[in-house]
Amino acid sequence: MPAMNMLQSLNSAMDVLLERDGDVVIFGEDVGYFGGVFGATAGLQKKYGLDRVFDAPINESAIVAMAIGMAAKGLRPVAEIQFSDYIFPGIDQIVSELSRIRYRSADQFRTPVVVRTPSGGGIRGGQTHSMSPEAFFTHVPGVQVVIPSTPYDAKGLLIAATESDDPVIFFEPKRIYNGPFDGKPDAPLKSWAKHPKGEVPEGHYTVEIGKAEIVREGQACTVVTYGTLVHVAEAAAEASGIDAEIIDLKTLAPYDIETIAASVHKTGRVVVAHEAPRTSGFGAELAAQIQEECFYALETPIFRLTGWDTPYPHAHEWAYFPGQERFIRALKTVTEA
Amino acid sequence: MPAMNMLQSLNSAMDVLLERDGDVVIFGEDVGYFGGVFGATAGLQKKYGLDRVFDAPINESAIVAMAIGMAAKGLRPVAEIQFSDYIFPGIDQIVSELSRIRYRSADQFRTPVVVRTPSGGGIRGGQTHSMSPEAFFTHVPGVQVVIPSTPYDAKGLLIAATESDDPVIFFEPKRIYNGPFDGKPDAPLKSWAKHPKGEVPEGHYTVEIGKAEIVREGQACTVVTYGTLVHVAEAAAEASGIDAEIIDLKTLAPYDIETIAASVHKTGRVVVAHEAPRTSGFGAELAAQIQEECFYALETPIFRLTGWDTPYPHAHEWAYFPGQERFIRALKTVTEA
Amino acid sequence: MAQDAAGQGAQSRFHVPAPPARPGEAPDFSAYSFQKAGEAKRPDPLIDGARTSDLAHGLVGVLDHNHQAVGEWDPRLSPEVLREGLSHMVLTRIYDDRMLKLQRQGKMSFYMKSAGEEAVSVAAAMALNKTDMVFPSYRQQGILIARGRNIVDMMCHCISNSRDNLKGRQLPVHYTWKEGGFFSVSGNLGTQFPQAVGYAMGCAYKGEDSIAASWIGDGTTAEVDFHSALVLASTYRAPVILNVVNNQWAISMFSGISRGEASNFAMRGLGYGIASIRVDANDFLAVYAATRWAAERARKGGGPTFFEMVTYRKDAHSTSDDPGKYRPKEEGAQWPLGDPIDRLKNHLIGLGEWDEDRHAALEREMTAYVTKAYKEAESHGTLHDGPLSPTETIFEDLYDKPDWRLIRQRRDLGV
Amino acid sequence: MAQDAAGQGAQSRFHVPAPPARPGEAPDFSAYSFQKAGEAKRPDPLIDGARTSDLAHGLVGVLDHNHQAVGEWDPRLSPEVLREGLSHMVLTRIYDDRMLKLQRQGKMSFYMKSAGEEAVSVAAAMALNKTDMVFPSYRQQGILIARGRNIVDMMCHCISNSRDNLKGRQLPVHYTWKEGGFFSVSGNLGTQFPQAVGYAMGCAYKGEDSIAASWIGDGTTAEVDFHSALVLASTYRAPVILNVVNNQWAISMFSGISRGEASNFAMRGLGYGIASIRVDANDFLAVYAATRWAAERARKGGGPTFFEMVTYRKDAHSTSDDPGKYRPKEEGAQWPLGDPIDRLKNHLIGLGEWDEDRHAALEREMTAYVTKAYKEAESHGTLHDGPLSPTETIFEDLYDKPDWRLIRQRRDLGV
Ligand SMILES: Cc1ncc(C[n+]2csc(CCOP(=O)(O)OP(=O)(O)O)c2C)c(N)n1
Ligand SMILES: Cc1ncc(C[n+]2csc(CCOP(=O)(O)OP(=O)(O)O)c2C)c(N)n1
Ligand SMILES: [Mg+2]
Ligand SMILES: [Mg+2]
Repeated sequence: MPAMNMLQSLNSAMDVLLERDGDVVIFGEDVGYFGGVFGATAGLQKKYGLDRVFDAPINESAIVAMAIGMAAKGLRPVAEIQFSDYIFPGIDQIVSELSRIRYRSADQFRTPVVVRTPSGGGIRGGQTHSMSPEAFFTHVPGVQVVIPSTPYDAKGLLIAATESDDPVIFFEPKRIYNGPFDGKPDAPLKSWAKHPKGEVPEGHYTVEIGKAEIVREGQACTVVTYGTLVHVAEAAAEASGIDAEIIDLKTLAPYDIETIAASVHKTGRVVVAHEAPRTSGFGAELAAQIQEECFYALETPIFRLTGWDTPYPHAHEWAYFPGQERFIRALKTVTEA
Repeated sequence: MPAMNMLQSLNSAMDVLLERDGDVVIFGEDVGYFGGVFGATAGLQKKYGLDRVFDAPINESAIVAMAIGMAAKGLRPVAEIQFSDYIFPGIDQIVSELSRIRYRSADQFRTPVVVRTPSGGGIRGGQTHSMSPEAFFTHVPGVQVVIPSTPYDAKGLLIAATESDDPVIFFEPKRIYNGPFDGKPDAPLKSWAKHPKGEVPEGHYTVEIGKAEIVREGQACTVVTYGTLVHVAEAAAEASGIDAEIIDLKTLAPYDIETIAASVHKTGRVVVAHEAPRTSGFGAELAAQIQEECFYALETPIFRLTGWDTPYPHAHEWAYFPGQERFIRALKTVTEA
Repeated sequence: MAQDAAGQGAQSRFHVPAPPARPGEAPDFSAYSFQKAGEAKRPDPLIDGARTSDLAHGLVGVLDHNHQAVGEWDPRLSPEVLREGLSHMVLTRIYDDRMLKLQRQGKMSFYMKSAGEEAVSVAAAMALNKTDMVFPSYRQQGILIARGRNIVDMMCHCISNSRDNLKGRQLPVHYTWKEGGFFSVSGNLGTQFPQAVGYAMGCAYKGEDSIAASWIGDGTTAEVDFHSALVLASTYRAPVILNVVNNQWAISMFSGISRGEASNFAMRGLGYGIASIRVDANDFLAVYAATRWAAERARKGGGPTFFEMVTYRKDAHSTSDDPGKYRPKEEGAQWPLGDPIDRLKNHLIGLGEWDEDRHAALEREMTAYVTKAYKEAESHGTLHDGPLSPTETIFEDLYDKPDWRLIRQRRDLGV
Repeated sequence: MAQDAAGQGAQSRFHVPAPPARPGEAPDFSAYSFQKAGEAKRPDPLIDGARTSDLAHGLVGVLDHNHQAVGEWDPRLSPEVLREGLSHMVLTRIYDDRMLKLQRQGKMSFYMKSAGEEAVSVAAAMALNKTDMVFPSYRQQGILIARGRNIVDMMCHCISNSRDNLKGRQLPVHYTWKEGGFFSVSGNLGTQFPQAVGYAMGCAYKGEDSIAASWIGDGTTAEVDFHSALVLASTYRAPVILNVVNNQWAISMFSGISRGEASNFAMRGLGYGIASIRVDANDFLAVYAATRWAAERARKGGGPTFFEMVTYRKDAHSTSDDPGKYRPKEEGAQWPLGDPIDRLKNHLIGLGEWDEDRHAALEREMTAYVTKAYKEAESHGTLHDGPLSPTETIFEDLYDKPDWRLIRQRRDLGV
């Protein structure tokens, strides 16, 4: 199988989708001729034409609304929001419309829209190119929320998302587009080529929405995380020698409570981790549900390792990002308590 | 002291603010001549003039942006969003701008804006007049989030919010505008006149932002809630005879962890309650923080009593609203476990 | 307007617009100027949008003050079609009146009438093909009637009973009827406007010749989605008809709060290079002809049309407000463009194709029809006394299959 | 445009606009038509906004093809003022070039030049009062230079060092300078446009005669905030100047993606009844004169002015893109409206107030000035090697006093 980075695997997913289904259309700011500011759609307009892959005006609300209308007509739009920081002008069309049309029409209309958007920090993007707004969308009944952490999952999940009859907000951890990240900013960039999940089939396959994966088995504690931090967690476990079991959620809504609970019943110690601000971040939902589900198995408080309750700073981004050091401290805290 | 319902006390707060400070301006859809669809601003335009209290175009984003610009110039805008369901077109101006201008300008510019908006269900408003979107805003660093549960607090908190140099999203539980609600839809409407906090001073006073209040002392368990459900909790405690300690948060960001922790350390049993959908609702944050703070004091899992993960239904709104019955079941669950 | 500001002392001052008349004052329409019926030219439907300035600043009207059809826009409809339109409008008004009464009796939670605006929806629905998808606001119930939806079904929705096709999930008048090409009405203003453009783009993408049409109010033109819709329609030359129903009021706010310094709403479309036309929307023939023109333009690849449908909201905004609190009571009666039903009725009478007796008979017939329909609707329950759709339906239709959260929550509720 | 669609077979089809030329093709400006310099009339600044249609469809220009100042809009500036403007523009360009080089050397994370657009910001800044608040995008650094901000401070921000007045919180070029009436630049496109209107309303509310001005790009006109700003400005007749800097490109998207079927952007303002004017923005004198006109209009209570500032983005969008990937390399050089610095320089030479030697000397002087300034800036640290503002500052300036969450989080971080 060919090695792909996450941008290539996303590109391959869209290639497969465009190839197989004439109802799939892809649009967003700069996604057409240019192929997107990160290159996720590179070459697709040339291959499939101006009416399948095209530029959209800079109006995230219009982009989502256009996708809703097209989906109601039977198309399968995959819309890109250039940075997830810029999804907020379009959030009303997601919260009030996309998530509810099937429900409020009693299943007369469905809007199978995928909104792809790069999220997370670690690229010196400052406060307007670094947000992780996933928690907002997990509070919206009617949408699914997906965040892959490897090229293989990114392709399989994007195909599954596009083939799903229900809307998906698809976050792409841009820090790991080009290689996994161990949470040490100064370490040399790793490549996906050496990662087992950097091997990606050319053709069609899906990864199930709603299923988490145990990416590292362990006995000492359970780490529940997603996206970039999956790799930081793995590196932290290796570096610290702490025998952590690491769960890559992949889907946040609906999240895979079974896999989480089974692990926590085994370890009794939990770290939930994300880059987004702490207060009302998705870690809160995980901690709340885990303590309810596994109360009598818990030996120490569930530890929330998160970004701070501030905007994402530019110069001090590494003081904000939950890097390897903070991760190791978190693992120690829950295992040594 | 005169008896006021919550609309009258909010109106009185704005009257006091307009009277004392020429920089206070009030605007929103239908708030001017008409006095607002709920009457919160009734009579204020007549008393203070067209340039102090006025109608705004139907564009929630423009309303927030206008408030930001005016606040940057030194005014103290109190903007109304007619229903909190309609705050989403304006949420980008709140998340990306209002919450960050002080931070990103390193305190060169401050934007002391108050956004007032009626929230919550129980008035047969259907899915677009019933939302409780407070959790979204608690995930936004830089804004304060306030929800009063009585006429007295509503006035004192609105004055404090307007006098604060930092932005406040001020949710008004519309179900209890005209009287407290015990969570039994068929019970006759109660009046604020008989409620101690229905007595409201005419003049200026403030209620501190960030301070919760124990509205009922108890030993059996701790209920942490806010807004309409404070009254449902009280009624449920009375009706069930369960000796619950009930905390009215009043401020969600920043929430009063000290008061909560002290109570939980005493009772060891907790119900957190809100009307908003369960997943990633503010109850998740509360449960996550409480289990961290009071882990060794907890005798049973923290119980989340919430709305369901669906839009707010119209005909079946009482099957969605966490009413007295469900509240009593929750109290039993945590106290009998 | 700038001048008087200058006159006010040549110094910038805080300005907030106010309507010409408030309760207790005499209605004042002096700010309005309407082109005479028959005067507006009817260009080729494939005209360059930028060249429609005269139509945006004028007023397309067909029925003159003598109720005669005049000018290039006369659609020359047969008496049968005219009588059909009249009967749809009469039914719409009687239906609305009846629903309002029932709401007052507590049979439903809420209601919104379209009194005075019946031509906007009925004429448009008749001018469009049944396969064209409409994205209405909450005030186009006339489309359902004109497209032949069973009013029993409409009532079952409004009283949220066991036969409500929306399972009691939506407020009354927030209809959905896919079979009839009627998209889900949202309670959030304006959101359907850009969605309609996306749908129309989908029609073009699939090479079909069906199109989409949407309606929003004058107040809603201020909303962000208004701009989104016009940008999309212009950029992608979408086969869509975008209607602004200017009924002069947005709950208590007069149209000047959203229109600002502009003299009308139709102008707004010109800035996007979209064909923009102002229409006398209390003139059934004008609405019909204009909609036909726009539909032909769209189907032939001419792209979008933007209409300001000029009308007047005769009654309250909804059952939640009293218009006497914010506008002169007599304003509706004195509205210069009259009433759409009266005008079409008088036109037909002028043609010798109708008379007062037949009209009275029509009203009696429709009243009986509505009364009978309501009896049937109520036999399926009411919001107040039930039966409603089963409680467990609140957990359905979110996803293909409910996930563990919904399954548990349904169990918690014990249904 | 409708016609050719019809020509295409009189059937609606999916349409996506594309630029006239892509890499490898010859630049094509045939779609552009520009009114000659000197031809546009200059009306009284208190003219009714609705009566500016000619100005919106035309082009206000002062410098003709011989670099002579012609027509009613000539601001008749003294040679001193012209030389000051020239020197600000030259400094802006040299500053940009230097910053770009430093970014390539890793001294800063990101940079955005304004090459070709210097007149837009410099002439406007000189035409406004220092007390007027500006709400710029990330491409109006010329305003800071024209208002005399110390370029050492600007550099300290760009390299995020210990003297960055924004404490390293913002990306480079996202300046804030309250003292100089320069509002915080947001990374979110368009949000400042309606904020500027609110600020201007605040000025009017307080009875001051200061005003506000804002700038967004052509691509940003599609954003929701564009509409919000124009609605507010029109409804409240705010003393504000709203500038659309049409530099023809939005990263890789040509202006047609946001302009759609409209022939220009200035037209968009007419639909709101706002005075709307298209300006040759590579003509320093035209930008100066137009801004002066609008400022007088605003101060005297005439309300808002909407400008399309027609220019061309000569270089990349930012340090993150390569324009050779999406547009012809030669497009910039062949841009019909030339270069703002060359044109003002040649005008001054024509007046006998400037010559090549003095110009070369000015460039040397500015280059030396920038080099020296950077040495000083670097002495306060760089993003890469520090020192930065203290780490604990990331927890400051959120609220009057940090709440328990921030206090604990700071402790957790150990700073
Ligand atoms: C986004 C949003 N904001 C506010 C409201 C509340 N609201 C409902 S109807 C209405 C007035 C609409 O007026 P207009 O657009 O003129 O339509 P009309 O009712 O006159 O047909 C308002 C403000 C809403 N439903 N949605
Ligand atoms: C809301 C939002 N959407 C998208 C972006 C990403 N983005 C940054 S600049 C840009 C292009 C802007 O083009 P234009 O408005 O023409 O301004 P110019 O850069 O040409 O001056 C885009 C899409 C953003 N910053 N904010
Ligand atoms: Mg209206
Ligand atoms: Mg541009």
